[in-house]
Amino acid sequence: MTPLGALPLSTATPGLSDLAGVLPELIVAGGFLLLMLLDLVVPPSRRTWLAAVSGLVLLGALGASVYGWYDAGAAGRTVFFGAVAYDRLSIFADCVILVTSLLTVVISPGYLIRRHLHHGEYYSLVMAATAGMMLLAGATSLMVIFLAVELLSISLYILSGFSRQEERSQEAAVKYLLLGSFASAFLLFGMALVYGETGHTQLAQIALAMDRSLPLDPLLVGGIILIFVGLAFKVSAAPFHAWTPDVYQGSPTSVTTFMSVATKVAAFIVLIRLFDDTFASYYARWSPVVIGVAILSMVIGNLAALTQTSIKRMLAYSGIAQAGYILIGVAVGVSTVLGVEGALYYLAAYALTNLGAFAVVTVMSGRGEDLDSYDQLRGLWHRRPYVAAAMAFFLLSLAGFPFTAGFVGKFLVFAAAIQGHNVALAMWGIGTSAVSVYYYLRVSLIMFQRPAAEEREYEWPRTGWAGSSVLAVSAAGTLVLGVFVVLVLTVATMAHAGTLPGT
Amino acid sequence: MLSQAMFPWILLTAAYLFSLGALGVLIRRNPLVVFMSIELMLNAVNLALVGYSSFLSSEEGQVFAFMVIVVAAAEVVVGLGLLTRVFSIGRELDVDDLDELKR
Amino acid sequence: MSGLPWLTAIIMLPVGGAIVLQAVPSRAADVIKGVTVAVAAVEAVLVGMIVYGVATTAATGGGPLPMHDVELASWIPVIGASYHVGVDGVSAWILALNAGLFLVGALVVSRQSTERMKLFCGLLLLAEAATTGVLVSLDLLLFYLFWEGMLIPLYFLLAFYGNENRGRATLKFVIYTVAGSLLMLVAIIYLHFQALAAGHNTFDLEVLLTLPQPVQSGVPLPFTSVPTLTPAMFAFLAFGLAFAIKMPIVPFHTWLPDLYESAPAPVLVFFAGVVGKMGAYGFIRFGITLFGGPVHQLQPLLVALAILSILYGALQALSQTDLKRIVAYASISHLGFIALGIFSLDQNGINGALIQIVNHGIIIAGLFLVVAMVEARTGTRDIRELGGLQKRMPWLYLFFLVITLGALGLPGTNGFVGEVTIMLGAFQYFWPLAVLAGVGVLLAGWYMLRMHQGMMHDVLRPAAEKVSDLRLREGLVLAPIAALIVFLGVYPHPVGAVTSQAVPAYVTLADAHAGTTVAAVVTQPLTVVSP
Amino acid sequence: MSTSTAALLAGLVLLLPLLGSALCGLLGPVLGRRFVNLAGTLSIAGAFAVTLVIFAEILGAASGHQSVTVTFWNWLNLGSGSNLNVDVSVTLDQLSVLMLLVITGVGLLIHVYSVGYMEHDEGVARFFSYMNFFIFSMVLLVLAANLIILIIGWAAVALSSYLLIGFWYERTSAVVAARKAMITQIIGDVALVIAAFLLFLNVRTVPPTCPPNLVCALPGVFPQHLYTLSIPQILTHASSLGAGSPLITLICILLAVGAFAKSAQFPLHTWLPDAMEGPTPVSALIHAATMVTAGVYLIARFHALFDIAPIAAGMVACVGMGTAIMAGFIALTQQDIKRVIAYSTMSQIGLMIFAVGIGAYAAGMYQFLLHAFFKALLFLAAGNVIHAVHDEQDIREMGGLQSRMRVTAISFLVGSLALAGFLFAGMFSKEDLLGFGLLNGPGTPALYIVGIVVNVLTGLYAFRLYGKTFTGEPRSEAARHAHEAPSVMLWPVVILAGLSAVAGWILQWPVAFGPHLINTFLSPVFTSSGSGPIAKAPGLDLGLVGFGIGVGCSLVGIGFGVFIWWRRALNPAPFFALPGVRLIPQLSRHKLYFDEIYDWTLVRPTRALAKGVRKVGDPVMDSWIKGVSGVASDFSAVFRTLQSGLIRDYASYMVFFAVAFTVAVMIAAGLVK
Repeated sequence: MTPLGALPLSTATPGLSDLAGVLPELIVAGGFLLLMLLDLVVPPSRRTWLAAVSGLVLLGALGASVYGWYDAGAAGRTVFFGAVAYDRLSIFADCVILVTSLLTVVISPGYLIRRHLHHGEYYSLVMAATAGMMLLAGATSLMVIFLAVELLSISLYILSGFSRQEERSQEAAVKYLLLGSFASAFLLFGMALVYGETGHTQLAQIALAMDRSLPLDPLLVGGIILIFVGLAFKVSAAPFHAWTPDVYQGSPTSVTTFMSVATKVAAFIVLIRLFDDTFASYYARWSPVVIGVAILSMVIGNLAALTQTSIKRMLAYSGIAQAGYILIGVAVGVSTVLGVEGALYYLAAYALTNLGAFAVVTVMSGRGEDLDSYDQLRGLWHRRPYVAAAMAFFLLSLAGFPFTAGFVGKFLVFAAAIQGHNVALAMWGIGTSAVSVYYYLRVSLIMFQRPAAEEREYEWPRTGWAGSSVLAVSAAGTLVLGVFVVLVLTVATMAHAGTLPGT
Repeated sequence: MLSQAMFPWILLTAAYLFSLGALGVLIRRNPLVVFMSIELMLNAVNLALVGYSSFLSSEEGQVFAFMVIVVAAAEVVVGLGLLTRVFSIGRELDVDDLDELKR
Repeated sequence: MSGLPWLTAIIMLPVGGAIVLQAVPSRAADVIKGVTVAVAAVEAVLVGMIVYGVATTAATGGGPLPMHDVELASWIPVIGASYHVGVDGVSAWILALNAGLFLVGALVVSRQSTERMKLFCGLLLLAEAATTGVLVSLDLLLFYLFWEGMLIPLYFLLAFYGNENRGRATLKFVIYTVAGSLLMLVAIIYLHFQALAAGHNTFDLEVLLTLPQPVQSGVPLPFTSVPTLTPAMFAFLAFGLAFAIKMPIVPFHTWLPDLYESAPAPVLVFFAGVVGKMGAYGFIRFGITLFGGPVHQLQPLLVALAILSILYGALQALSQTDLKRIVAYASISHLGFIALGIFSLDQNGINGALIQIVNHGIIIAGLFLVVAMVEARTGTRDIRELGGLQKRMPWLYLFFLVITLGALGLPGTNGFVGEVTIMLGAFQYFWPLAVLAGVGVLLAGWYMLRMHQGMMHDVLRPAAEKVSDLRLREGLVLAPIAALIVFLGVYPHPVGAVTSQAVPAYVTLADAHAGTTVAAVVTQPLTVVSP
Repeated sequence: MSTSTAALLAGLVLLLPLLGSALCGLLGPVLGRRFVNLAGTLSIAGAFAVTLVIFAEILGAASGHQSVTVTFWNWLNLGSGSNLNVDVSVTLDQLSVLMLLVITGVGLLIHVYSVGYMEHDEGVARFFSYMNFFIFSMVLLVLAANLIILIIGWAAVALSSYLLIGFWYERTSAVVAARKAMITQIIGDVALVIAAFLLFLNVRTVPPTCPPNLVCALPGVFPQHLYTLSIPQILTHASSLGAGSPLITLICILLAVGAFAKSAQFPLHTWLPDAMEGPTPVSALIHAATMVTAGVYLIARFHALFDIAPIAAGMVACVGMGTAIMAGFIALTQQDIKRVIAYSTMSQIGLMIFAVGIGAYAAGMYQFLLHAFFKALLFLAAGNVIHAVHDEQDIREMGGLQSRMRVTAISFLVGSLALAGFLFAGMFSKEDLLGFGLLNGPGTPALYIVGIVVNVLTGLYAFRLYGKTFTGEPRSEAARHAHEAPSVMLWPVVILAGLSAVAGWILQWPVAFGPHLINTFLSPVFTSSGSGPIAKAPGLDLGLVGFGIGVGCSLVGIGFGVFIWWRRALNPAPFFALPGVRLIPQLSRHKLYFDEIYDWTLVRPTRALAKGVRKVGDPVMDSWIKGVSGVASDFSAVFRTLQSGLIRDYASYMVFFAVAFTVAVMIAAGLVK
């Protein structure tokens, strides 16, 4: 093995084309700085402008990504000496992440104002986290991966503790902080082992080295598994999920909305990069672990959600279960084409649907405490029919009913599992999603009930234009992904095809 | 330049420190100590990185180690800020008190 | 009919109607209802033309099934899913029933009893689109999409409207159904990859039917008469479970009585009339064609379950006191007859099953309407509190009498046509079955008369003191139903002519894959014929 | 006659009553009583007229061309693969026209009578609508040329009987009786349907090459299947079922079960007495003259099958005779005037069934014809009585009506004599079939001896009824102030009395002791079956002996009856009070406990079973769902307790699983020993 990397670090300096490769990330990062400065000058009463600005920034980044889709082309390339990928996989992820954070930013002001949390740094932190996620999605070097993970995590630590007065928010923040850094320690140790055993931090070279390193190298295997543990924590897959329900419940709902979706997307992209490409030659070693984690996530997530009485916790557990379904795709992603495509489709579908579901909770959270317990939903249908209908639709999609995005995602990953001759895995998925129908529908049935005469309803705020538009967009997206499958599926296929070899 | 023979010991030391840190997280109840244990784990990794880098005589490991140090510093800043705010007013330093969110 | 995309039209028309409805202001209830009825009526006319076309022209599909009005387009090329629809003798009359019953359902929607009528009607139309889709789709994935998608409008209809404990019933129904159909999804995917292995990237039923059925060795299953459980057997069980739950066949029926008890009349009309028949339809269209071997292996078990449904439903109906529950269990018993006809795997049986699907759809709709009208007047569904209504409501009595006779399968009503043909088929498979079915007929006479007389005869009960007879609107809904019951009883030819032009193909497929002849099956009844 | 005329006539005779029914039912309530009376009766009158035309046509037709079959439309055709192809077709021949004559003729009289009888009932429109519908269905039954159509008619008859029994629907007893009748009929229908299946699957152009047994019922096993349900075809190819084979026996038994259900023969007889809950004209028309004799018609129609199924035929004969004597025995002690007549009907029909059972088809039809006259007469007269004593039916509350309603009394007397078989109608038909039984029925002379015992019983209960009703002193106020019925109710009675008096003589006179006219009229139908026991018709070879014995026994019965209940010359009460003997009248009074037995062996067990199923059925089938959900929620609880909220717990999970996974993989890879 060569002592140095493919490129001598000392000689080369990054050029403009490298900057172009990370244009969306740059825009968002710039937005981060810009917003911090603006926050100093914008009077507190005008902070909604910040939301507007960040929205514009995100739109710009989105535009840049779309441009990048064509600019990078089917082949794609790496920038910064192979540290960051500029390929369709990362851009696909960028788009999804940007859309989710855009929608988050749109619903945030109303919620924050109601909860008296409307501080300027919120938006800059969202920007930072978004930048981190996009970087993570594009990272093709262990260093960058670690950097990105920490960037998004640290911003999210702060965001989850954003409600200073609230005990729960604080607790959530601490839990997230301690457990998160604990997990990143594992991730890091795994990276160290992989680096040490292969001599590289760039995925492409690691892949090559791995092919050479066969027959097995125990430390390498250990490293792979530790990396998986670290990332499994980020995608909140069981048994590394324990933080999820607490943090989701404690954090301000708009933050939960954001991190429950975007983080997962970014982390899954890097999972797919690492395990379905870089570590492919060690498939036989890690696939049992991934499959086991997938099954555990589906079982624990769904069963624990079964008896919840808190919407946010229920959605958290359902998120754990969804991670399990996506992991099915990852687990069979090496042996089948459909695996990765299914996972990508599922990510897009999950992003829109889950964001919609959480957005409903955000939009409906009143001045007092967050909308959380099931009872606070009772009768929503009679006061806010459209919101209730949208929520029911999102829940149906999460449960995987046809004509919704959720169905297509589930179908694709199950198909992948069966194609990968792993019918058992598919059956686990089938069984658990049959269970999941119960708690999803139970919630919507509560919304349709009439509240008893004596008990007072929760005061749901009006759905402003922002809230309703977000709900409309995500509902429409869920429907489109459910009916016009071919659109996004083609994109996912192209994204998978466009993944840089070896990374 | 370390001699190749010493390398496994370096690695073992790193692993030992890492486990020590993990153990600290598991058994200590003072959030600050817990946080320190995590830092210990990170630094154990740094040790491994540096050891590897010299063993392979590739600089990437050292760069990585520097990056880890920086990131860890950032993390500490945020972390300590959070911890101080949470455990500020008349609350004894015990992570087990944070169990309002559960089930 | 000509090359126009008629089937797409009848799927899309209700959807369009539902969308148009959203433009109508919620206050204009009459307009809403008018639009709904108009759409349903146009749909019915279109379907009528299609059925006429099927009856009068030769099949143009060219596939293994005698299909008409076929449309084939690529849908998700990556996984080879296609938009493939067609109609044949099996589905034609069920389509007609579907359209007719939705029209009735739209007619009986009443302003005072349903809040948010716009939503209700919209969901009604969406449900119609979904059921239509189920009946015409020939691509397994498309079929599954409609089959499962049907649940969404149904779920909202059942969850929004109906009596107080509708929630539990709906939940039970949906979960039960989903559990079954998810298994079917696995089986569908399995078939897809079977085809892929054979070089066809497809979900297309007609393509799958042309492929040779793979002969796989299965795990031995000592405790049944079935020699082995091959993957094909598993796949059939997955399909069969989904259909059996939807139908439902005892012992998978327990969701039905609660649901029927809590559901509102306009929903029940088509739910009991059509949705309940989808399972039977699925068995004919997919079950026996794709899985000839397993079907023949499991035939004894299947007919046993059918008989069980007949007798169990009948006994339950005999001892229930809630009118809706009586009707619910009665329909379980009748569906048992349909299942018996299908699983006799005999042309008479399957024709009979198809005829009975149509006829029973008409009858059950009538029964639920009558129950609803009586409940609306007397405020009770308890048969012990009712009686003597004939004195107050002679017209209702007349219609109800005809419907009752249809339900107990009196010769001369349409109920008889299907039952006698089914019994003939069962008789040909294994003659004691016909005798057992005969017991079912006898019990049917008993419980239907118990219900009819309990409501209509005897001295006038206080609950029925000052009720009024049918209003014209109600009469105009019931009269055609009663008329059809009699007409199809004395002239079932139109139905039989259409069904019988398709059924031979299905029986041939089933037997071809079973590798046995009917005679061979029936000469040693209740012995397993291995493929 | 040509097919077109046949179609026209058959169509008319079917449509007129149907039209009448529709008019009465739909317009009756609006247009009122007079319209109903007119429409209801005129439609039947029209049908009767058409029937006469058909009769004339058939008499006029050249021999061999008297039977015409016409097809109206195709009922159901399931194509070549299934071979089920049913036409709506009817046959006009001697047998059906004879039935038609009685149905429409007697029917007309009874309709006229009903005008008077229902005068004060507000449900008159419904009544006539039902009655007309009954005539229609009965006509359909006898004309049907296809088993399915016959079954449809069969069921339609049952339906109208059900409707009419429960006509006074506010009486619980009537409602229950109606349901009982209907369900019994359904048993018969099912039997017929299964018989139809067997015929459909087995009738072939050639005799079976296999040992004829049930296996022959399986399709495709043998070639040359006709797969037909058309009655003429079945009769033509009856022999292909194999004479005396188990198959033909089974078929005939099933047919017979259908016939028994309809004709109230043992063991399906219990519905008939309860059916007397209906208005009296109904009892006269449906439960005496026409419907209950449909069973006789069925067996006569399928004579070709019964001819080659001696075992089944023998069973039929025994059941018929058994029912005859059983019913006669029960009739002796009944106190309800209508029930007595009902049991006598049962008994007389038993004789008809016996006749067709032993192959004396013509004799059976002869008895059917005459019985229709005198039994309708008895019922209508009884109706007059009931009317006169204000709807009192218990003969213990009557008596002495002879002087108060003379015409009715005389007609009733004529009827009783005809029934008992002396001088009038009954004498000829009954002795005819008994004599036939004596000569060439199976199981004779045993059955013959039972038959003459039946004669004695008949005489006894006939005159017990007459005596207790019309003679002696009135035993109630109502009876004391009884008045003769209005003329509209009298005329039919008188006409029927006349018919009962002379019909027998007319039909028998021209041929003295030769085969009677009915026999000669029907002979083509029955000889066409190729088996002709009827050819040895009862005539001189019967000899005055059998005839004399029969009439003698009738006279004995009549005599005793007159002495005991009219002249009150001797009183049997002390004899029947004797310890051992006491049981006999008790058995008779409780109708041999049939209702109780059925209640305890069939009805109650079924009800209990149903209740049990309701109690345990669904819970049991739901139990596994409950189990699954229970397990699920248990697991849920476990996972939620693990979610302790303690950071250190969560961290330990991570450590544990991280280590566990690593170690597991290492071991799996064989990297650590």
